[in-house]
Amino acid sequence: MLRAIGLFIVLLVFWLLLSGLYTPFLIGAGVGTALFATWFGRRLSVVDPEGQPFQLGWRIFVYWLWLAGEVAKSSLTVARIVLHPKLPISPSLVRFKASQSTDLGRVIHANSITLTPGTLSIHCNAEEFLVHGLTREGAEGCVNSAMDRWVSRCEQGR
Amino acid sequence: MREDLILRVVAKLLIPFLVVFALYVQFHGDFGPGGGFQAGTILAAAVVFYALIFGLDAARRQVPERLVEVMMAAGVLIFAGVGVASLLLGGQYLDYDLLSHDPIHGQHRGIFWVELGVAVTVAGVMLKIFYMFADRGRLDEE
Amino acid sequence: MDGLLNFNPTQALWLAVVLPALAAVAISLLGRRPNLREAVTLVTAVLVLLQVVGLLPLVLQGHRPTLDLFEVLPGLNMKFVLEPLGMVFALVASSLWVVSSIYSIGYMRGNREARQTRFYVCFALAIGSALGIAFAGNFFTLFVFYEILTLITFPLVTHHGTRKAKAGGRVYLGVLLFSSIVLLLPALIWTWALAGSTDFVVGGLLRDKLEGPAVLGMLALCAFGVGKAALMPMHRWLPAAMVAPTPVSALLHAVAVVKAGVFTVVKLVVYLFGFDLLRDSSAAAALVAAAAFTLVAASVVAIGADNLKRRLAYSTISQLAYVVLAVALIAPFSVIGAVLHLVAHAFGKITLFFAAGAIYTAAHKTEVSQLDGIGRQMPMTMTAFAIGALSMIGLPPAMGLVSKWFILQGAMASEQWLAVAALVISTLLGAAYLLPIVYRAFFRAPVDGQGEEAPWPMLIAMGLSAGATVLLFLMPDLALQLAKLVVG
Amino acid sequence: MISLIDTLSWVCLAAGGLFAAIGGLGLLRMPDFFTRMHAASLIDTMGAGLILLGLLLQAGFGLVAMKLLMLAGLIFLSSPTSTHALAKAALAKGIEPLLAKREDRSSKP
Amino acid sequence: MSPDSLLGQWVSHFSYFITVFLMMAGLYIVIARGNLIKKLVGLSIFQTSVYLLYVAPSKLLNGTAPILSPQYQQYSNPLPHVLILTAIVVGVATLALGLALVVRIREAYGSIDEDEILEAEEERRRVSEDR
Amino acid sequence: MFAVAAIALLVTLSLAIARAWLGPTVFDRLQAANSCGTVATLLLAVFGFLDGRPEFLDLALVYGLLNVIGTIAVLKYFRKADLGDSGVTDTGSEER
Amino acid sequence: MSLLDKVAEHLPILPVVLPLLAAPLTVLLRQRTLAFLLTMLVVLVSLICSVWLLVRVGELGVISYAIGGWPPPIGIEYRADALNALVMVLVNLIASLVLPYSQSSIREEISYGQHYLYYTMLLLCIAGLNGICMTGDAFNLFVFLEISSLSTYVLIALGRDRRALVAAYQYLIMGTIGATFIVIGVGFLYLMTGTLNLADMAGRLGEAADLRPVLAALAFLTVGVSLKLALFPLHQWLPNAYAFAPSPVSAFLAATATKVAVYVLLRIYFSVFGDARVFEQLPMRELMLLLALAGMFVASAVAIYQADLKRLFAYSSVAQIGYIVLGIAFATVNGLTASIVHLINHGVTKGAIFMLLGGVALRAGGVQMSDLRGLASRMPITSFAMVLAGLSLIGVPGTAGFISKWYLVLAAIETGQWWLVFAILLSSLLAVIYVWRFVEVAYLSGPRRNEQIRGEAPLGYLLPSLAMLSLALWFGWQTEWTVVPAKAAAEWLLSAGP
Ligand code: NA
Ligand code: NA
Repeated sequence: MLRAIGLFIVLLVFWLLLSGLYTPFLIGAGVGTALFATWFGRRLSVVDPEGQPFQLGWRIFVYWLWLAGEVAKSSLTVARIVLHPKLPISPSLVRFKASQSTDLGRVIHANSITLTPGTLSIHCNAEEFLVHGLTREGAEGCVNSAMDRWVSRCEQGR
Repeated sequence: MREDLILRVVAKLLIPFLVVFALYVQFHGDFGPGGGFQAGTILAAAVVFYALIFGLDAARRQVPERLVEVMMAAGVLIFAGVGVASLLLGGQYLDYDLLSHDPIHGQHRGIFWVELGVAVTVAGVMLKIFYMFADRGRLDEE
Repeated sequence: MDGLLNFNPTQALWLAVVLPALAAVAISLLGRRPNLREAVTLVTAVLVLLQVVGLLPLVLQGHRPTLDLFEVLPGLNMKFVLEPLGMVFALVASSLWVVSSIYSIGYMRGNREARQTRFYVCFALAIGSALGIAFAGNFFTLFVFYEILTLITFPLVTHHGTRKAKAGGRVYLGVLLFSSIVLLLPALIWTWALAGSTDFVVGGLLRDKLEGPAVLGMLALCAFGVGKAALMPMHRWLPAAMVAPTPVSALLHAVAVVKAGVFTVVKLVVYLFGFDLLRDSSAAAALVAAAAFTLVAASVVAIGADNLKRRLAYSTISQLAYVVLAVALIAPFSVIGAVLHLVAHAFGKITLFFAAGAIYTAAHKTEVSQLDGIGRQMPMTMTAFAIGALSMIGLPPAMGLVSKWFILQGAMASEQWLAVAALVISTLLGAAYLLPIVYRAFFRAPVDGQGEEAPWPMLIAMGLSAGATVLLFLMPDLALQLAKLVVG
Repeated sequence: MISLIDTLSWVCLAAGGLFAAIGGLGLLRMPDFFTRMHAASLIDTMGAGLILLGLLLQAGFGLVAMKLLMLAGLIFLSSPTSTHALAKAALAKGIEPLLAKREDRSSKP
Repeated sequence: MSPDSLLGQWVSHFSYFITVFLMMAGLYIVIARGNLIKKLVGLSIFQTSVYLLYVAPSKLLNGTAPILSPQYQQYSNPLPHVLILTAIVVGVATLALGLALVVRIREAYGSIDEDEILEAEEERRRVSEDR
Repeated sequence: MFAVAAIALLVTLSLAIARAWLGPTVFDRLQAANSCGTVATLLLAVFGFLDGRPEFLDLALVYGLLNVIGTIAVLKYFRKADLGDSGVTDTGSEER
Repeated sequence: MSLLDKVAEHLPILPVVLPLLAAPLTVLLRQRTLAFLLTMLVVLVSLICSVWLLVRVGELGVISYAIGGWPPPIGIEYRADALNALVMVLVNLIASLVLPYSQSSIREEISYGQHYLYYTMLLLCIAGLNGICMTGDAFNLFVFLEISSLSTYVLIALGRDRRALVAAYQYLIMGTIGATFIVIGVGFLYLMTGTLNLADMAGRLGEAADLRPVLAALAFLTVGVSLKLALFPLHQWLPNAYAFAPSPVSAFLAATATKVAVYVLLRIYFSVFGDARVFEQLPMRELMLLLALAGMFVASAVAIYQADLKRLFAYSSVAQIGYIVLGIAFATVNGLTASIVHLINHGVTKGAIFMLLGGVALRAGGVQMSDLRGLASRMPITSFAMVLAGLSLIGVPGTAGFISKWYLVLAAIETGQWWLVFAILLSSLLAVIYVWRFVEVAYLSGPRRNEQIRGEAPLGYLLPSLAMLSLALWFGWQTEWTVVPAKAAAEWLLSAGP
């Protein structure tokens, strides 16, 4: 229930940000909408810790900043490769076991890998991650990475 | 695809926002035409997204096909009904001015209902088409 | 005779056309009861004849009973007007319907033909539309009934349903529809465009509305457009239609179809163009030439034909050309001759076809070369045949002489020597293709034993038509009177 | 001050466009499906990110900025998701990734 | 003329070329491809090109639908939005219907290739004639 | 300056279309289409600024949302010829 | 103001709105009889409205109706004139005859669960067609065109034969290309004139200095509309669509869909661009003449060789469209009268033919020529009715087809084009041939009783078909309802240009 209320509030804020018009009618509509969306979400059973990861805490925002830096760095690398006349790639696959304990954590981890140019996650589950890298270095860099640690820390809400 | 965790988590995350976004477009559409269509599409997309990830049967349970059909029909009825209402009030077809004492307000009200009708219909039609497809594919497999 | 059934003249006009249609309905309903069905046919035929005859005095007195039915487009209406020429054709058609009904009963039963009900229905409708043509008060009405006649006779032509019958039917329909749709219809529409109406007018509807080569164009459209008049090259349908049962051939050749054709030509020349218009242009001469060519060419072909019906068919083509030629001469005498020849040919040719059918029914012979001595087996039939043949050639004591005499008079009067020559030559040719048959029949020894005469209804019919041919030779007054009225 | 923000924004826009174009080029140049996905990544991340940042700077603080942020959030959430789905599907359908041999030490710049 | 508007013009021309290119490409796919779905894709491209024609900033359509602008009290010309949106609706509906048909065709024929379908019909016709 | 970004995006779009054209596999095309979607989303945003019509952002959002759902739908269709599958048997490798 | 006066004011909109409103209701009702009754009611009311409207247009001239009370050219305007009111009467008339026929025929041809869908789509189609007629807005016209087209695709796909699916698909592709061309054309016009209101557009086009975009618009619109009206050689979608659709759908489409497209062409040519521009500055007349003649001859010739009667008559439709377009190419009062009259006459004739064929298909299990030997003895009424309808197709006097041909030939004679007179009439002889193929099969083949054919079609089939047929015959005699309004429409068109 608490989660539903949280969702409701988030959605209402979302509405208000979108709307920008604060007439009584539209605010009322916003409340109605948020209520409806929450109800609908519950009906579809998407209101749970996976869908509304409030447990992650503030650290996730810091992680995003860090991730942005990582993305920028690897973007430059990939751009250089694309522009290099010889196309110096060494595509590789690596398998490893990530340290996250929840599906949500694994998802954040996998998506972060994919978001970073030069690497992409193909499979991810409790047992194993399968990652494709544009270069061998990039791919191997995913094993026991700083990213892995970051996500695990966020996951535990620390 | 339910046990593809990435898709599952992303879907759970996105769906409520999709619904709000749909209704945002709907409610802000009366400052300009067209909101209803987008709203309907997005609303339908939310359900389609759900069905893609959690399966057609689950989607059908929560949003039954009969409801979808009623939505299609009801939307058109709302849309055309507004026009008829203006006819009954003695104006031209879709003459919103007559829907309220204040013409501007009347127009707002008229457009609002028309857009609502559009949204409901569009959502219904999109879902109907989706169900039809998904169903066909299923028959195909057997 | 006036008011025989206590109808006023316009109602009588209407009735004469509608009665056959009603009869057709009755016949189709009585399909399971042959006797009643045929009784209806006969009774209707007689009633229609009486209706028509009842109108005769009026026409002779100068009345022109008129019946305006309805308007399809402005100036384009369905309209009946009874004038002398139409009267002649109506009399011929309705009287021959009686005769040929009697004959048909004998023939159809004698040959155990299938689909007899359909036959009688179509037959009745054909007569109805022939009367419609006769009474047509304008080009449009004429055209409508002309087309109906084409369509309604199609099932008759293809009666047997064999491959050959279907092929014949295709040619029949092909030529007649081609000519009427591609040529006659434009003439009709053109007329309407020019005159704003299609009414037949004494002196010619188009008198002041056409000139120069357009007259020739319109005349060509009309003369060749009336495919039923069988002016070469529109004659192909006639021999093709020989696949039909003999009463049908009789109907086609004598009663309705070809008569409708030449009647139409005469009517168009008289009431659409008018003598003045044609006389002022060279168009008529061209038509004379075309008719003369058909006249001679068809006779030549007839000589070479061994199949009796085929020979008669070409004879018909030739005889029709007489009528067209006669009217194209535009001399008063020749036009009278044309009207008379219409009658003469009707009675003469129907007699010939009746005889041919009788021979087929009794002896199952179809070729001229098989007819040696048949006159001894079937004396009555062949006598009738001989009378018909004399009329065709133009020898006494048959009406053909009268009509040909008038035509020749007209040709000489207008100094159209080409026409005179054609008439003379074709008369000789006519003798050449008809007389040998009579000779064979009576003066050669029969090939195979003896046969017997045709069924009595056929004999009665033949007797009536042959008798009429002779009678009309002896007393041509009535026909002549009507013909003179046409010329005015 | 305004011109600084403008300059920054223009730099972002230009750089974003450049990254996007490089990504597009990579889409063409890369030898197989999986390597092409990495190139596409450039469009979705740096391309989209910088362009949206550039627009954000133009928009100033306000609702338009919020929307740009939402757009960015959407792209950053959806793009890895669909990339992942595509890659997984391709592998499942038997598209073999082109892999560098162990010995092949590509010349690193 | 400022460089931005010059560039803007260039962009508008460029998008015009893209429009024509898409149009041609779409039509080509519709005509040349045997795969029924590909044809539909081509058709959609063809239609989309038309939306581009309408939205291309060549001042073909001006005026704005003020979704976000509270300053509008009276309505500006709402035409462009309506037109494109309507065309999109129509396009989507067409595509959806087309795909639905393709799905059913696949059920009926076991193929979505035009040539194979024609062949199947030809085959059936032959069989029925032999009978 | 928006125009520069717009041009760059249009160039990207052309390149992506070229890839979609070249294929060779359906996944290449899908990838290209997905990139086209992203570029189109960005284009909408940029055009909005270029033309002074920031409400294009709403369109961009819609487009972006539909892009991802569309990609997943098409993918699912190609993999299973069935959009309605609940995914219980979806282990990936056994289908062909 | 009495109630009737009030209704009279809204006549232009009612035949569009009522079916549009009823379509969703049929979905909600779902039950087939209720859906039928609702549809029937709506169609009858629409018919009454459209006839009434036609009468009012005759009295008052062009009637303008502003949607939403916004005056044109800002708002969407509906405009009733002598031409479109007439076409709308045709649409609703045909619909009101096809509907009772549907009630019995879809029971045989469409699976039970889809019956309501049939009525929904039919209503949408009617709404679309009526909308095309009434709207005075170019883009609105496109929308209605697509509403009717999309519902048509569904209706065709409801056919039982799997080939119906392919036919619907092909039609969808071709139709959408056509529609897109139309949108492009409209876009050009909008670019040129800044308005979408057709009447307004006409006025502003008159002032247009640059001709090239105008001509481009004209070209796109011509191609687009020609696709929709199946002008040879853009007709490929038509034969299969007509052949494999359920019979009431074939009948309805054959009688209305292409006809309404013809109306659109007339509208674009004469009241938007103006005949002077279309026919004097461009070789449009020659082009249309050529295509019309090619259609008349080639399609008729192809029809002759069809083994399937529905396909035969579908090709015949392509040929008949040739006549209609030929009339347009004359661009004279009589030529246009011919087109408009033929639009009506051919509509009812083909409608009757396809309705009758539905009965034949039901009883004989198909309409393959080879299966129909001796049809006349088993289905005498149907066969005879087919013959009569065939005669109308040929243009025999006493049938509707005769009147159309009359005016067409008249137009040719008037303009002194005798070769065209003969061409028109020769091509109608080709119609004789294909009609006669039916006659020979039905009447002249197989004397034995054909046990494959299970007797006369049920009354539910027969009566509406005969009603339609009697219209085709009635219009051959009574031209007050066809020629008079058609002529008025033709005169209006020629005077309506900019
Ligand atoms: Na990546
Ligand atoms: Na992406």
